[in-house]
Amino acid sequence: MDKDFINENKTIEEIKNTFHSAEAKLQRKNRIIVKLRSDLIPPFLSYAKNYLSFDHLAHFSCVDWIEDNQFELVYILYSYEKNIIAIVKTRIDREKAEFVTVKHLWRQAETFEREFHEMYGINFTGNNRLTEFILEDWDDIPPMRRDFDTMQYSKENFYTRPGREDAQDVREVITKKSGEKIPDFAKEFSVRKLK
Amino acid sequence: MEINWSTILGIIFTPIIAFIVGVTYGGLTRVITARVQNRYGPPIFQNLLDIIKLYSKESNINHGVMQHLGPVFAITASVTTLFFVPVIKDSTVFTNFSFHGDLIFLLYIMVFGSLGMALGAGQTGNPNSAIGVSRGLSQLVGYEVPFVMALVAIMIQFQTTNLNDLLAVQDHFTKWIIFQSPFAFLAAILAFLGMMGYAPFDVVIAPAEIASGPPSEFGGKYLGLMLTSRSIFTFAKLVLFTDIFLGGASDFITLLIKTFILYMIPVLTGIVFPRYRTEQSIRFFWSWPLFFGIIAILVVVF
Amino acid sequence: MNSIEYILFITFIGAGLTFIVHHALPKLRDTLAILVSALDLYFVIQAISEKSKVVLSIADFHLIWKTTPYNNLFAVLIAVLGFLTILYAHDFMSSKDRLGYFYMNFLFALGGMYGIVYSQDFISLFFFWEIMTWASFLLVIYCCKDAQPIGLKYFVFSAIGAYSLLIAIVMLYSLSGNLELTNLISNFSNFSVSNQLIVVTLLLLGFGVKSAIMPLHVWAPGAYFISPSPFTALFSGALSKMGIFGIGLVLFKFAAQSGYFSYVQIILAWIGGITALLATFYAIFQTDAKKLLAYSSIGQLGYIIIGLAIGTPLSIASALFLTILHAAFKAMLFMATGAVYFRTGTTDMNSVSGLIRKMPFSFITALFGIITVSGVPPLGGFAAKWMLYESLIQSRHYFLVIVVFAASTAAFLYLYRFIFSLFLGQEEKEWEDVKEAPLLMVIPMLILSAFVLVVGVFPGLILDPISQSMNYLGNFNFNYETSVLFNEWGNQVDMQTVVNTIGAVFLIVGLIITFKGFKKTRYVSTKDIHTSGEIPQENENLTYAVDFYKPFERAIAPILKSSIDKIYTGIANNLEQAFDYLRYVYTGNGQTYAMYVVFFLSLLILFAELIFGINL
Amino acid sequence: MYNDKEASKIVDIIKNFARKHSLWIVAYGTGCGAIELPPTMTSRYDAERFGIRGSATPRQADVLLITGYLSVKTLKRVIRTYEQMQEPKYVIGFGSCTINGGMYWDSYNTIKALDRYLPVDVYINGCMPRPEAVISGFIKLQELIAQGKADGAKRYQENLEWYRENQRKVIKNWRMPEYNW
Repeated sequence: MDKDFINENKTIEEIKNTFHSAEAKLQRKNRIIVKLRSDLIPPFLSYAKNYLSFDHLAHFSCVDWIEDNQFELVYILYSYEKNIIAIVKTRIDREKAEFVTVKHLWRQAETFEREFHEMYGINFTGNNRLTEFILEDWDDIPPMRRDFDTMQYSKENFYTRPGREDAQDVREVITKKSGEKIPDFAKEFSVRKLK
Repeated sequence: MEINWSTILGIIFTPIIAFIVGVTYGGLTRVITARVQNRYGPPIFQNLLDIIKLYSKESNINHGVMQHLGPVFAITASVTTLFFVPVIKDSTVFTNFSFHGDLIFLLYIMVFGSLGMALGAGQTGNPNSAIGVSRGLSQLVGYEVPFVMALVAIMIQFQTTNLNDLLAVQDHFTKWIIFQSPFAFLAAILAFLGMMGYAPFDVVIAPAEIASGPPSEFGGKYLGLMLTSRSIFTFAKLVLFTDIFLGGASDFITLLIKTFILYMIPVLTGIVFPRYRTEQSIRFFWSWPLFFGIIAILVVVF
Repeated sequence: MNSIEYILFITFIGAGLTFIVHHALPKLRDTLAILVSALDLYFVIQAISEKSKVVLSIADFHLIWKTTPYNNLFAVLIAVLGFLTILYAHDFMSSKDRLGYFYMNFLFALGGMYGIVYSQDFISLFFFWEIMTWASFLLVIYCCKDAQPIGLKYFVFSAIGAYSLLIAIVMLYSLSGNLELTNLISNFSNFSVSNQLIVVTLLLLGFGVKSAIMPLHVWAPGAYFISPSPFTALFSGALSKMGIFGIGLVLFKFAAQSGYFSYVQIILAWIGGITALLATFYAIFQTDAKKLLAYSSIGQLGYIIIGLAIGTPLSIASALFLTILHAAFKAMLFMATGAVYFRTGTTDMNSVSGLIRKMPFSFITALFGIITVSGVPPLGGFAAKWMLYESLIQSRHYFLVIVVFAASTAAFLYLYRFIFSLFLGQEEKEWEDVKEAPLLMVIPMLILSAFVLVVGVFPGLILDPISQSMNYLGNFNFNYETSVLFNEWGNQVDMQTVVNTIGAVFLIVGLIITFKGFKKTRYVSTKDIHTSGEIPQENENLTYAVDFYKPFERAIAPILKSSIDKIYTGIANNLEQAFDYLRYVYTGNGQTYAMYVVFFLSLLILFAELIFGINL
Repeated sequence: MYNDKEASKIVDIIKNFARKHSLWIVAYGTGCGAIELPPTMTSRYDAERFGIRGSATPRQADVLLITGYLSVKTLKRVIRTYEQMQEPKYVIGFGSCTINGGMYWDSYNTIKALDRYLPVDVYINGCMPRPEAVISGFIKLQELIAQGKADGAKRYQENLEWYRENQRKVIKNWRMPEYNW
């Protein structure tokens, strides 16, 4: 197996040699996962770009781990030279959501960071463009945080036309008509059950 | 003062006839376009309904005096053009003032409307209008040159600048100027494509790109007046071309047939062609039409 | 004393007095200048009926000033325009300093022009020519330090013109021993053909510089741009017409006698045509309103030169008609631009917009001006353009008429840009407090607007003096009525019918559209426009002004690849290398241009002396 | 002879006939309904038969099509577009999203009932309505116009305060020009 992933393993090896605290592992062909402490992210990304030839920030996303009281930032890098995708993950404090910008490495990071600022309320120091982006005049808590109750917000702010109180599950209606059975795993997600 | 009834009749009826014919031709264009695209298409009087609807709009806005007067300038130019073109050959009623003006006057009065319209569009302050005007005026320079070349060739050939004299020359269909001076006709008809503003030369009003360009801030009665003017102007231009190249018409049926055939040239071209960019259309007008124009003049000289 | 003496006396004394009273009595200074120009106007009109003549004998020379129909035409033009521009200058210049200097030079320029048009001998003509040139040069450099290189350019080209005039005059004197115009004209046919050609070429060169025909136009855009607006109006309206005055005189009094006249005509006509076309193209891409008008001015003078060069009665009539009209409409446009400058402090078309509601009278003036320039029917420009086209077609200048037509169609572009950028478009917050120009500035503009309107309906009013002066120039007769124009084939345009039709339709439709749904028609601001639902903020400027004719520029890019200015600079740079030692003599920025003078002079002397053996 | 009242009635009939048969739409392409319009306009369904035509700007248009869910941000622009149109003007709401929120019924940023914010003349249900449904909606609108019942603009004017209140409740930072007919 090792034979097949020479490049990947070599990269992992290099990362581990340079950043001892990094948890780097192979996920599958052409894909490695690196987990890092948040304070090591800027040097690591710089290192990945300049020495490991990860030239491209393919994606940048954020996950709200409300259970751990943390945000997870996921940088997805791609190396054209090695044909490897590196998924770099780090976690930051959810209460004091602040991180440093990486826009000096990849210009597109600026836009992602704007979005996270708006949707999660993360403040990226060094990014001076953290202004209103997609939402207009938003004054509630950032809507993509999991503690934001979108249903309740919608009920409070937007007029709901009467007639949908029963909130019928489409699947139920269809199965009732056609005589099909709902699989067990699907029942779990039914609206009625939530109630 | 002696009242000249035939003049008064002409003044009253010429614009009305022009409007009806122009509107019907406009509707016909839409039907033909629809048929070419394998559609059923709107009724033939659809444009008339559109115009009535626009006039019956209850509220209207303008951005100032020039926008208010812009469509008025346009219709003034159309109607004046019409009055100085002999609609029916040798008719006392429908010759109107054509003895009091000539081709060069017509060239200028035809621009009068565009200029007035451009001023109106300019005052709206809409950037799309200004872009449309910029394109329209640039294109105007493009197609006026071959058109003038064709006219100069004809004027020199027949030693006259008056349309009635040109009509008098073409007393038999073999003497129509389209046969006597075909290159002038070619140059003029290609310029005519640009003049009518159908595709491929419709970059001025490109609806999806610059929101219909100059008229983008016009609505209600102003737009209705513009469409009225456009209908009359279409007819006036068709009659002008018929008079110059196709020997005019001595009755209405002939006039309708000739103008319809002429009208189909830009319409059918417009259906099948996509749109030129401004500089491309200018370059087009300065290539083949200009070449035909030069040949037309050279033929006259030698 | 007769009227001409009064005119010259009053103007020059007045010029001196304004300078003297400048510090002591500033109020009196302006009044004095206006009074002088008004008296000039009175005496110019007086001189027409008086048929006055002045002869001064100094040594052997007779200095003669006399009225002829041709002179009167230009004199009235200068007087009217001089009066209106000085009236306009009263408020326009009120905040400037060194006004004594300004008015003195202004009046000197006026006096110079009166001298030029009335003089019947070459000595006084040259004398006044130099006064006019110097006065105008001093006004070009009036404004600021930036004017220095432009002034130098103007000076050098004026010097080239003046030297060619001088050499021509010297040649004429050596050939005939006389400098009176009437004598010279009658003697001219006795000269050898080559002498005739040299004299005519030199004279045309000398006068051509002032009228800025194409290879000699380099000074004009800058000089028109930098000089103060009231003077620019006079500069472009009257001063440049002195060149036309001279060219008309040279062509029909001298050149017409030579055997090569038809070649001179064709060359000059084509130079005029190319001037018109290229100047129009340059005007389209200017970003400053005054520069745009400057190029437009060059182009219009191109038409005039074509008209003169073609030499058929109709074409000369059109040229003289356009001369008068150009004085009116270019003064109107420069005055309107000046009014904008007076209120906003800039003439940059990219930064000013939407002044129509704030400066309605200036807008009307500008509108009348552009309609006249474009030659669209109801106003005066149409008659001029119509006569020019008809005469070109009838004299079988097929391709020239196309060039002229292309130029005048392309003129729509810059005219629209001019009025759109300054007066139409978005109303900006920056120019919210702009007011209409003062009354004394508005009055001259409206007088001229009324003039072009009247001339549009009744071109015959102007054609009367024109046909008289054409009879003076030669035996030119053409057919016209007060409001009807005829071409040589007998076709006509009846301006009365045209104006009636346009007016009637305009009024009827205008009234209908105004009163139909009058209550529910409302005015909205220029911020309330369709922008896909987006609401433009107060400080956002949505005017489409920068690179207004980019598509057109792309289309004609091959034509505009090299500008003439670049060619001159290229020559200058090459010369610089060749005559490197001259750098020790001439230091400073203007050295390269100054070099032309020397080069040009030596060339002329060599040319005349070596090849044709004329002893200078 | 007709008296004045009858004459004006005839004029009204002519006007309504013209309005009915000439509906220029400004399609505000929100949501997925915009994609139903090309087939509606082109060869297959050919809405031009009924005089329905696209227009480039709201100034020229008669009908405002809301083709799907409206986020609050878009709603502001839609209101602006509607107010820029010239009377008489009509609004057609497309699909269940405009009626009751549709599948976005619990979204934090989309409105759920269009008629609270703009006077809707005709709703077309479906998710999304097919071109046949769209055309039937237009025909319904034509019927209303012919009967003189399509008075959305008038309703908007009369109940402007109510509409404004609803709009202001949703649009937090209200920076709209006045609508003062």
